[in-house]
Amino acid sequence: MTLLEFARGPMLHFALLVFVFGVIWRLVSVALLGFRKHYSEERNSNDKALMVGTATCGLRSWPHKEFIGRTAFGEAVGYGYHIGLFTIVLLGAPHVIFWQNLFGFSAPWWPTLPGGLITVVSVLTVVLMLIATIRRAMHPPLRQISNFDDYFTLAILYAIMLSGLWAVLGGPGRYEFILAAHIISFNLLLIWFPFGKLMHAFYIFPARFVNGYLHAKKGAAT
Amino acid sequence: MSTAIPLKVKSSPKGVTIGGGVKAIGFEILAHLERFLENGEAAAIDMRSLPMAPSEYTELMDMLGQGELDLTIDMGGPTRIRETAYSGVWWVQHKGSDDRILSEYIEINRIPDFLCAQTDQIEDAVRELNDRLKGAL
Amino acid sequence: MSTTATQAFAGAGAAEDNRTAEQRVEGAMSAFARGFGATVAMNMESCIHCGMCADACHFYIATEEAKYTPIWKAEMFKRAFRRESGAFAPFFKILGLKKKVTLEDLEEWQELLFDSCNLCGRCSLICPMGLEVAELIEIGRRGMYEAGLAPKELVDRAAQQAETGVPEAVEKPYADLLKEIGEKHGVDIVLDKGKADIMVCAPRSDLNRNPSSVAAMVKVLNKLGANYTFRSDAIVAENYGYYAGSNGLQKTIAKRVVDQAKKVGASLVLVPECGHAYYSLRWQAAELMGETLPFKVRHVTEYFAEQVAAGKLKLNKVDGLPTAFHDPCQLVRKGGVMDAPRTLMSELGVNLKEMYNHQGYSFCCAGGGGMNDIERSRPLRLKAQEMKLREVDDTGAKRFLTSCSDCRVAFDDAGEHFNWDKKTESLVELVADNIKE
Amino acid sequence: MSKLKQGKDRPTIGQVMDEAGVGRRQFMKYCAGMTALMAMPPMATTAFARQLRAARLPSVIYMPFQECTGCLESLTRSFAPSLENLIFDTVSLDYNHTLQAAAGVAAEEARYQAMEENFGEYILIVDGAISTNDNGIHGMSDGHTFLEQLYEAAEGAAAIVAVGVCAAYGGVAAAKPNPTGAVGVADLIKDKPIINVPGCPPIPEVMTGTLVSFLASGVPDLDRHLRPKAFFGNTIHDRCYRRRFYDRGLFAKSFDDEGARNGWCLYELGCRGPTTYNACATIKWNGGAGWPIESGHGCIGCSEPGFWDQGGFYEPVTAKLFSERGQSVAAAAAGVAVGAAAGLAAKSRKKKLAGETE
Repeated sequence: MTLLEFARGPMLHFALLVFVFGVIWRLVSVALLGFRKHYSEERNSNDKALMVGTATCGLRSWPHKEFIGRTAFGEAVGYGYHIGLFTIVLLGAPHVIFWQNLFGFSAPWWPTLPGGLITVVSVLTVVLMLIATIRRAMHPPLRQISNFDDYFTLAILYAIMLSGLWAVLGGPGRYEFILAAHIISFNLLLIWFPFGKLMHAFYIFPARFVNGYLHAKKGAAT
Repeated sequence: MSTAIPLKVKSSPKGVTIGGGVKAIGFEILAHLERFLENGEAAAIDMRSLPMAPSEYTELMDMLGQGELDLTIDMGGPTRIRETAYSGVWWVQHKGSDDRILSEYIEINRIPDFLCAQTDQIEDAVRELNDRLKGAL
Repeated sequence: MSTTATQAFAGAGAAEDNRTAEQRVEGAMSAFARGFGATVAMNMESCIHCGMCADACHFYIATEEAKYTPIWKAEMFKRAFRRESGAFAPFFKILGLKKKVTLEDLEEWQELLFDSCNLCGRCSLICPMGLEVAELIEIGRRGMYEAGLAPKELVDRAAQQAETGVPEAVEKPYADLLKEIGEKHGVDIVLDKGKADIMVCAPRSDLNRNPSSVAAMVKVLNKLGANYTFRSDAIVAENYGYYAGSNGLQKTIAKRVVDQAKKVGASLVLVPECGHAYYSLRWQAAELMGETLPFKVRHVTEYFAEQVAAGKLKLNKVDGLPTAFHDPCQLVRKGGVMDAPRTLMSELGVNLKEMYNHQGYSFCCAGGGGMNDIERSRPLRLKAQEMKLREVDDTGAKRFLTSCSDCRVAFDDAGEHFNWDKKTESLVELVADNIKE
Repeated sequence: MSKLKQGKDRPTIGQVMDEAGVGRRQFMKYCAGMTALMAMPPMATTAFARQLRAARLPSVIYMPFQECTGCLESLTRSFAPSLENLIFDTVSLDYNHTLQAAAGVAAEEARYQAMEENFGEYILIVDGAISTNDNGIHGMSDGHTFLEQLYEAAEGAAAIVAVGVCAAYGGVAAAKPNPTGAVGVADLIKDKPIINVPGCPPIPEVMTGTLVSFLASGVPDLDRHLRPKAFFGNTIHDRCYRRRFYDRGLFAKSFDDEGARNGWCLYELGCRGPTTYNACATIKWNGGAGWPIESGHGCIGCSEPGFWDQGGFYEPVTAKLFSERGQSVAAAAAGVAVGAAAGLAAKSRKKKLAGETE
């Protein structure tokens, strides 16, 4: 069994299982802690609060005008490489094939971007990630609150991006090893996912929704 | 350049040249020619390894033009040796009996190696001529 | 972290505390534990350490010091959560991934949780992950209180208020003070009426420092012919239990107001011009009691705005002086009283010049959350207040209004320090002075 | 095949060529073809020709084991009467049970005799995998197991050329569950220079080219799978004429859609080009007439070890290599269970911790 076979065979399978198991574990254990019952006289009705809660899920992605002056750079870099990552993963041709094969469906309608463009986007994404990493290490509040989880997750992302670019740009070394490295680092991401900050991908909307909902009940600013 | 099955490409990539342009090969030939003049070092460029589009192949041939000599030797399939318009630059094409190109290259040399008699052959010739003449006396 | 300040304080607070370090940490953990609901858990699990909450906090903006990053203030509570209640709590504990919270840690965090946080809630608005950062800090404070590490001023006032209803010893009971204010301002104040629709409280800091604003409120109530009464057992609107971080004391203090309201059969409790009194009574009292309250809770500006809307209160137009309005955080951003002050001001025809950061996003007066009472936090307060005063000046306003007694204490203090050209006036006084006959 | 003296004083290839009336320039012409084939610089032809002429005519023992004769078919199918054919016509192919007239005991005797006479000199060409389970009982001929025959023949071999992916890495015979325990030569023989020429079958010119280059300059430099880098140095993907469609993300989705007709990349249809090292894209097959991808079918990676067990040939090279039999549902259920346990445990801890200091 070559490294590539191992990477896309048993390891990928194990990684997916750990991912499913870990994510559900963490989501369920939080939900079971129970939501407190509220007794105060509500200012807005439950429906309005639900509506505001859902709106917050989207609106909180864009900074309020009072904050944008200070957070514009940080958010631009952050959203920049998130958009980059989503473009690569959802519109890069090899990935499109991988998802279809992994989940066992064929989707001829799934649009893809030309390989060259995806490479450009990847390089840009790596540059933005570098800026974000340097900022995390230099900007005082960020340095104060950053821990192992932040840097380890970034390290895994770098491994994926660089091995991906290496495979596409045909760097030195045998293709199957580079491809194996790419898939192994993706497997690492899947395994680390439930135990680190990557869970924010699942928590972002419920957390924003609850915040928006509770604030709306009080008519407070969201 | 082995002629592959012609490929009907609908979206032919305009301006996307597969390999180096004809000019690049021209400059390489020039460099070899200059070096040959300086230290007599012969060189050759294997046409087979240059990923060239069919149009570039003919373009190169036109650029090199035709010299005085144009030999065709039948030796287990045709071998054609053409002197180009630039003396010292020869175009050699070996074909097998099934008209398949065995090898094709541009050689920068006084005379292509292929045509030269080999040293050990000359040594045999010396012995044989010597015996022949001695025998005649 | 200026350790000198904390030692001075930890010692004082802990002097009478004869519990061992473990017991005090145990106390903190039990307070934290009460906060371990799903909402808080979801917050704890989704923080991505992006550091943006620092950009909303006026103390970080003014000082650029990393320790004032809001989520860092809740770090102790977060660590406790990871070990006790997170999805992988056993692993964190066994593998020691998160250190156990120690007394030294808590002492170090006192300065962050009390001396440099107004609980103003601005950080909760900027968090891209929708964390309720202010509430995490509030729970952080509860842990500190149970560990006997809340600042002495707040703890003593809270205990005093829980026992006597008044946060500090007064030579003249507030009931008499109230009567005096009535006579002095020519307003008859209804006190201790048996039954009434509305029970009114008064902010103790206004009773002592700005009696005119209390008189103004009564004047308007009398004009409206409202069936109201003060209750001498529940005159004070503030709730020092909220500041000190003690659920128990906060509940006892709030219970005093609730009992009196039930006693007089009030259908409405009117909170005077005080920010946190409104927030703790309107949004936390029922939670602490564990039952829905039999009466509504309205801030005085809310009630008057309702009367204006109902046409019962007619006001004259004031002069065209450009005016700026400071939105008290606990009242507007956190309390949700977004429009009432502006309805009143537009009825008064005030030439309102909005600050860049106004209404739900306004910067805090830096006095709230009990910081007014903590003397050693003054230098930090002033740094943040300088920004606020400059922002008010930028509007070119000549008159400066607000509707919270603690804010006025803060602005008066800062105004005097920077000898500011403006005086902070009460919105209710402006209303009272311009009632149309 | 002209009868030549056996044993030590075997003629050099030069003598053989002269005797066969092959002109010096004709010999040079074929060497030019050979250097081009192996991507050597054209000026190296003269030196290559000189070395080749001086090489002693090899005695070749061709041992067929678990094989399908596909490689031999490909070897003898070499199209133009090229240099390799000449060498093969004149080379003393001392044993090949398919080609030789003799059979049975006589054939074996001829082989033993050849091995004795050229002990340490002959080239052993192995075709087909060697069964090792139950010490090789699954593959026998003439009463001896392939295992024994291999060891015996390998002893006196100057070098061993494993022709075809079976001889090199076990091939189809070694596919799961590999009942006969089929392995490649290199797994058994450790003390002899081995050159693997994998492929199913290998390209004729690659096989003969490897032999000739071995004659001229000994064991060529090999990659980590012991394959000559001259032919197995690049992936098909790197040399494929459809690469520019891959780079622009234009893929054929089925063998009969617009993409396929346009000659777009066959990545989505399971082409193993990216992970397969071979010379098909340059030398091509059937005398340069074409090769799998040019005919519209993806490369199946036949020169790579274990290519037979690397998933469906029509699934992309990054496809998953595991079959999902409900494990993910089980994992999800386990997640719910453990999550619930963790949640309830946290809740009880909360009650214990919170105690009554309400």
